[in-house]
Amino acid sequence: MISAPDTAWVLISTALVLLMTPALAFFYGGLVRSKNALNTMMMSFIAMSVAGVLWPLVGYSLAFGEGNSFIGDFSMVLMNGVDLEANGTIPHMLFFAFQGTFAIITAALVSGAVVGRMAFPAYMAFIGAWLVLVYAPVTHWVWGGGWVDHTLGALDFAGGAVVHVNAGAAALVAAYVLGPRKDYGRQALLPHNVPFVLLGAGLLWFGWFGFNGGSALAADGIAVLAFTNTMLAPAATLLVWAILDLMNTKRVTAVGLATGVVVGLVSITPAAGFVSPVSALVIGALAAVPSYFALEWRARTRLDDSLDVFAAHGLGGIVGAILTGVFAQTSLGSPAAGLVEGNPGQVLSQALSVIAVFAYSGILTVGILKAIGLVLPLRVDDKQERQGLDLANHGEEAYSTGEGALLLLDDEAVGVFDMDPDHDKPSRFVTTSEEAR
Amino acid sequence: MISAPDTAWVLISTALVLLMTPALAFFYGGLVRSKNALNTMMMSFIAMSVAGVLWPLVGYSLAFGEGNSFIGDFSMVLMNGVDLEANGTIPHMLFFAFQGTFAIITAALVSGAVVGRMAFPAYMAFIGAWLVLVYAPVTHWVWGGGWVDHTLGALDFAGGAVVHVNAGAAALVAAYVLGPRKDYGRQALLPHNVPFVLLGAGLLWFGWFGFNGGSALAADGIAVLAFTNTMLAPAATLLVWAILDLMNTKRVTAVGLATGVVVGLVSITPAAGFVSPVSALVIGALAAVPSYFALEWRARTRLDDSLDVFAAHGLGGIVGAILTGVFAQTSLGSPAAGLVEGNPGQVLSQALSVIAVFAYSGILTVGILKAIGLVLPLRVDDKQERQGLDLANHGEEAYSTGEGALLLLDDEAVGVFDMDPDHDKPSRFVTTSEEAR
Amino acid sequence: MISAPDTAWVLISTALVLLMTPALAFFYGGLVRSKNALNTMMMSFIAMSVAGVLWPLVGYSLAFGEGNSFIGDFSMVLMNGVDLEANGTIPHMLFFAFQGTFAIITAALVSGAVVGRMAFPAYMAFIGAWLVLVYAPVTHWVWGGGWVDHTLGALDFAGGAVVHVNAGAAALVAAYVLGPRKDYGRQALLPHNVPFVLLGAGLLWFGWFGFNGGSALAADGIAVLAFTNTMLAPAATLLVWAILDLMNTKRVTAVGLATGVVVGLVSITPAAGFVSPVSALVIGALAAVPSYFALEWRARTRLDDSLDVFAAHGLGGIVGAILTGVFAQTSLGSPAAGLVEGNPGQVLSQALSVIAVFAYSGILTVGILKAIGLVLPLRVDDKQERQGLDLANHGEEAYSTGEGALLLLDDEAVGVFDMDPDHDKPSRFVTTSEEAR
Amino acid sequence: MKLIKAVIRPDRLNDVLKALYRVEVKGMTVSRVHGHGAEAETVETYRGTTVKMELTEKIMIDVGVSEPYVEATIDAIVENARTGDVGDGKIFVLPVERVVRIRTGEVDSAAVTPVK
Amino acid sequence: MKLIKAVIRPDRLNDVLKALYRVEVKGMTVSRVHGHGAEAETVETYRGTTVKMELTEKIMIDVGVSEPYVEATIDAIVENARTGDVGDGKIFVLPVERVVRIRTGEVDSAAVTPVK
Amino acid sequence: MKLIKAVIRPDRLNDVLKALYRVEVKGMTVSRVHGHGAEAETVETYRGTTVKMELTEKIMIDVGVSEPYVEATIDAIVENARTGDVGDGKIFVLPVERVVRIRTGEVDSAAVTPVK
Ligand SMILES: Nc1ncnc2c1ncn2[C@@H]1O[C@H](COP(=O)(O)OP(=O)(O)O)[C@@H](O)[C@H]1O
Ligand SMILES: Nc1ncnc2c1ncn2[C@@H]1O[C@H](COP(=O)(O)OP(=O)(O)O)[C@@H](O)[C@H]1O
Ligand SMILES: Nc1ncnc2c1ncn2[C@@H]1O[C@H](COP(=O)(O)OP(=O)(O)O)[C@@H](O)[C@H]1O
Repeated sequence: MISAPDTAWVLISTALVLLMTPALAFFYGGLVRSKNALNTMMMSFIAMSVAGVLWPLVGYSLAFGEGNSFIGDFSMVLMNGVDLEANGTIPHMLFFAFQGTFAIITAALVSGAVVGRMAFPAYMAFIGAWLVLVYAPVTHWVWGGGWVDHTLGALDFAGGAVVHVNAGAAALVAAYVLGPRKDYGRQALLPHNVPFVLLGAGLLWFGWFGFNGGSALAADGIAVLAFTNTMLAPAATLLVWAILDLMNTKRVTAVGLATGVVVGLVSITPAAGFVSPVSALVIGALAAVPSYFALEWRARTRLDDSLDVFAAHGLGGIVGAILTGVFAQTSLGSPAAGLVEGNPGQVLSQALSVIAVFAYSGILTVGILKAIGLVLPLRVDDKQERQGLDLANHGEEAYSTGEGALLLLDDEAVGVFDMDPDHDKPSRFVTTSEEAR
Repeated sequence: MISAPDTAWVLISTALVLLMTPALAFFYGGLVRSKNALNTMMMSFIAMSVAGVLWPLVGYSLAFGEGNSFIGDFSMVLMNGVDLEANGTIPHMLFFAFQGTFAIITAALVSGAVVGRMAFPAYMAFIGAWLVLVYAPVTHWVWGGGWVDHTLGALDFAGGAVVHVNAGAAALVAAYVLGPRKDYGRQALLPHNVPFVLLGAGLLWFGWFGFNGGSALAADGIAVLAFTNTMLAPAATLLVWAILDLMNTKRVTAVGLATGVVVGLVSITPAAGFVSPVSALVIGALAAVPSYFALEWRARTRLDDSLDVFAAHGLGGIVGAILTGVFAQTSLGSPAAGLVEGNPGQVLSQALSVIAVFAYSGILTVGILKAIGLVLPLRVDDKQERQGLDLANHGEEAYSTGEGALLLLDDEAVGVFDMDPDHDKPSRFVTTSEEAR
Repeated sequence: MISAPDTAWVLISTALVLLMTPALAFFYGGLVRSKNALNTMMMSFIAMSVAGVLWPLVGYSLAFGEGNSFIGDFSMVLMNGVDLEANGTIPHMLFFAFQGTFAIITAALVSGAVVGRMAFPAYMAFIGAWLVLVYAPVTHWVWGGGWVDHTLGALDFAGGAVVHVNAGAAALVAAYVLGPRKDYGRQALLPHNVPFVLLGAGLLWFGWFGFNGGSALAADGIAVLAFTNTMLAPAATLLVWAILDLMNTKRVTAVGLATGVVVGLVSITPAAGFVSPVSALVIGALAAVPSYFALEWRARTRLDDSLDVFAAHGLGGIVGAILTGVFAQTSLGSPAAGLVEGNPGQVLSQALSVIAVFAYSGILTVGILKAIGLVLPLRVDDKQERQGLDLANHGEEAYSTGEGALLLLDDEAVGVFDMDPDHDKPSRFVTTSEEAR
Repeated sequence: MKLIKAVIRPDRLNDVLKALYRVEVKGMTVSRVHGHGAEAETVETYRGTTVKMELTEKIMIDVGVSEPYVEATIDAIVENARTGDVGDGKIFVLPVERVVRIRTGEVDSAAVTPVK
Repeated sequence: MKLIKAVIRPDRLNDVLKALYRVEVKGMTVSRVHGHGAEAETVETYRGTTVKMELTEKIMIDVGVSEPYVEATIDAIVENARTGDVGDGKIFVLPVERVVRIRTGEVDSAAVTPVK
Repeated sequence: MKLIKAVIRPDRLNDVLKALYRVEVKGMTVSRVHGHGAEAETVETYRGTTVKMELTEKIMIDVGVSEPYVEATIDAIVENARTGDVGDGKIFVLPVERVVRIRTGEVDSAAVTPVK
């Protein structure tokens, strides 16, 4: 039976999760140079279109269609049967929409690994294929009645494995397949706009309340628990992060803090509705450590996972997934007990689910990228890379002063709607030699 | 009887719609030159004040007072009788607030046509008058028990005609009445901050879930349907827009994408709760085409609807209104059947409602502007226009470095609260000749 | 008994209030010079960590533990007993989370008085201590069953005294204890990014619907009343502010408008659920005046409350608290009648509560700062202040172009993960003389 | 060889660029600067703080030209940058001892003659 | 005629402006630049990336003055831009062959004398 | 004394800085400018508006050096700023009459010799 309050809560949660994609655009966009700012943001925004269209077309059906243990089916293609009837206590269509926003953000997350060099058409093709071939089946494994849930019994409250490990693995191999930016390791990648990074982090946190809280699919105690944990875990991550920063550079950095927010949110995602708030504080605090050092270390390698999707989302997701196996409490409503309730086996299940998702996502991502590479150039050429992808891929500048910009107009188009005839006409800049006299 | 879940959903929806006005400020503000950035943003923000005060004073009463077929009455002036009693399943006061946020954003939408030249006091007067004389009656026609609803039977779920066609028509004629900017057609109008445009688009989308989803006035299936359609239609618009962009300039532009989001959202607004999600995809996809080409074409005319309010909101609203007549399904709860259910007459009703709103809004807008022009200068002078309206109208710069800024202090005011007397006093920069020696 | 709709509404309200802290970061961050932008924003963000961790540890227990009239106890330390059982109509844990977001924002508010000079470690220590020693007891007085509520009978719907007077008093004395910035009164403090200020104001308003509306702790008529008042009061403040601006400088300023939004919101906070919408308009309109002139006057003194926390929050809160005593109506559900209902005594109660909070907060703040000053330097040194706190405290620039940034790498760390060995290695910039040949 | 430094109004830049193009001066370097002169100052207000803004936005153009182009360049700039109001800007002509084109190493006149 | 180019600290600009005003030098052009010199470098860290920032913010002032004003201008700048710490900046005096006031076409000394 | 003004590509700046360091030229002033030359123009589109962007981002370096360093400075810049594509930039060598170090008042060569 449909419950109106549950519907209200999942409605707003869905809106919150959708907001996370623009938020991610700012988190990522602020971290790059200004010559790549729009391209980076567009990689998130376009996911709202590509994934937004593929989800009703086929993605949802592959993820949540009955199918088998490994993948759904085509029974709900084009939203066939996705109507306003109850699915649990909310309309089926709302469940579809809520899940759709997860698909969008997951695809967008991967982009952080390939900024500054990937050609936009190839990127669009990539996220489309990835959504169908990787995201949909992995979702089916975990939430669609697949083997990770039923056979393995692994827990994933709001997408530690489905979203973050999955995207982290794809990011890692995508960075490897594409290769580093040409000036990687020689020219530092300084964030062109740290306030945008903070804005993105702030809005991500806000949206994440829908992500985790909404995953209860009801306005009940589980939602409250997930919500509260989503508030506390990042607070703890931040504090640890700040201390590590102080020990490492004697200063608490803003970019570090923004990163810490995301790491904390990622780490609590798989656990949110299964663990106590005190456990959430512990999970958040512990998650800071591996990600912090992975970030330090990655920058010294040749692996140009430019915005550290693996270190933040991949590692954060892995740590969160494992710790879910440690701290999950059936007394709080978790379907399986964790180590603290005397079930060490759960930790193993969690680890296996992470490995499976990681391996599948990594291998498929290589395959998809190689296949697209046969048809479309994966990277822009060196000159375009130097010039910046905003100009090369989009023909725009993020911050234009308009100086030295000469209007190009088709002369014939002028004047059709010319309502003020005595005003001098827009002039085409003429460079022919007779004119030059 | 009041329903708590419906109340919860409409409460948050109201907050979401209110957020759309700051969002619009960023969408518009990013599109202009930096010398006009604040002025453009202020045109949206001030609507929250002018419309926010006029709505309880008189606007709501004129829109929703019983009155006649054409306009409400003064029975609810100063919120007389607007209390916490049920209006449908929510408190009357909540309905009032929800509708108030629509009034605010509609007034703000018009500003995109007059940026870079309109004097701020005249603008404030304009939106005040427009709210009372245009927005309130048109709302009455459609949602207040007026003739468009009762006699014509036209459908408008969340404001295709009331909000977007209305604002689009006003924008078109306002641009005409004011005339183009002095450098229009000679100096290109490049967006000074495209990330702000994307931020605005992202927040608008987020807020629009309240706009359309909240228009169900309940946390029910209609809300879910409207919500889902609000997610899918712009996704489809974006995809078509990206393809048109690729065909036209070989590159997907960020400003184009942001515009596409808005066009998609506008187009689904009148249909949101009446059509199926698949229809929403179709409506979104179709709506991209006319707006895309109208934008191309407008820039070649002398019509300085600077931020293309007509092309985006006017045309998007018209297309959406007509297609509502095509795709509306009584089986989904629409009060009238559309063409797909065998009722071609609905398309006509829709077209007539559009024409009526367009004509009324256009004519009244001319009248209001001419009348204000008798009392206040509508435009700033040429020098101020060159200098930028931020300085001219507001005495501020959007991005100030503080270099060369000399403090002006009234000497007598200094020291009253002088708590640190041995510190050297703030000094007034003195330019008199004795001092100069 | 737990009500699902009430839970849904307080959940989303909690998220909205949490968003106010990033919003404040932008409001404050835009107002400072770019060299202090990150530091200013970090002062808000770090509150989400410090207060976010201290609240479950001890803050909540001190505020809401039974204790005595003056302070709570340690019964709920580490969230002991804060579970999913009902507290009113929502789970206790949700009440805890909702209140936690108030603690965070209140601590962050104070930072506006000390920007551009306070050392970050001292700041972190300060807000931690302040939260425990000032915020928690004051909250206990007013909402935790303490003497302001029970003995004095003062009304404070959503935190006029607890949040705004409290923060305003702390800000005032903190500015005094720290002393002005070195260039105060000589170099004007121009906002480096006014659009950020407007963004902050817009998001604050949005979040404030959760702050005031959520304080009803239910999706009921009181929530609707509080919500509507939160929409109307700032609209009135803005209008009065715009008129004052026009009279004073002949121009409506954007920074003024953003400030007016905040003042209006502050002023309605203590009254939101107790007064009629028309009273809200009056309260909003009246509140503009003292804050407007206090801002004018403060800039002429030696009191470097840099971002005018006292003038905006302190005064706004005082005016709001007093006017609550004037306009509160038992007919609308207020527990006590105001002057308009013939109870002049309520105005006195309100005034006393303001004085008590102000005095306690002011005195304790001095003590805390002096104590911290014994251990840590409160201010950065003059050179760092000149250089800007972003570099000095955080080692970052808000807007970096990357020019002249030479990578520093530990040679030994390179190559561990070297996956592309023929690509030239990241080179360490070498400045030793043998290398230079 | 001379280096012609011109300070002009931002909104005159496009016209100046076109005019220079017509006199075959096709290489130049442009920067955003702030000018201080006899122009009316603007007053700005931010909350209680009122400031007199002594600087106004200008564009500086640096053009390296060989002697025969000096007069044409100056004329082109003066004609197109002039509005007649105070604040139109100044032109400074500086002597240059050497010009090098980085790409080819060509010097002096050859260095400033545009490639076809 | 000389063009005096001074590189100074941003926070000294206002004082320099006032001092120049007092010696009746009222026209100048100001730009934001980055200086590299003997000043201590700052280290910045962004996630795992640590950089040494070799450039610090400076202001460049270009003042065209006729001979009698040269010394006064230099003195005014030196006195007001000096803090005594490394990084105070430099002044370069360049010869100028011609100055034109765009608004009037006046040249040389007349071009730099402010309108009353 | 000379003032060497070089216009280079932004992405060559770091290499040029390092090269100048090696030839012991350690003081300089850097600014962001826009160059106009023979480089291919870019076309940008914003909604219906299409523009040809005539200016590309460049960096200007101003280095004051005493005579013995002139050649080394020019060589260091040319070698490190060259990519071989159109748009590499130009170097202008201007005569300087006087250099003053603001901090100490030292003049000329002493003023540009870095402190140890
Ligand atoms: N002596 C000078 N040295 C350098 N630049 C100057 C000088 N005088 C004026 N300028 C520049 O020229 C601009 C216009 O000068 P101003 O005196 O205001 O007007 P006009 O040249 O029309 O008399 C100033 O803003 C400044 O950038
Ligand atoms: N040789 C030079 N050419 C051009 N600018 C210079 C030169 N040397 C120094 N500068 C400028 O002067 C500033 C201060 O110089 P620096 O050597 O750091 O300090 P100081 O002048 O106090 O010894 C530098 O940041 C740079 O902008
Ligand atoms: N005559 C000139 N005066 C000043 N700057 C110039 C001149 N010619 C070129 N430049 C600068 O040098 C840059 C490169 O010049 P360009 O002619 O495009 O390439 P190249 O020097 O490789 O032939 C231009 O972008 C501009 O900044």
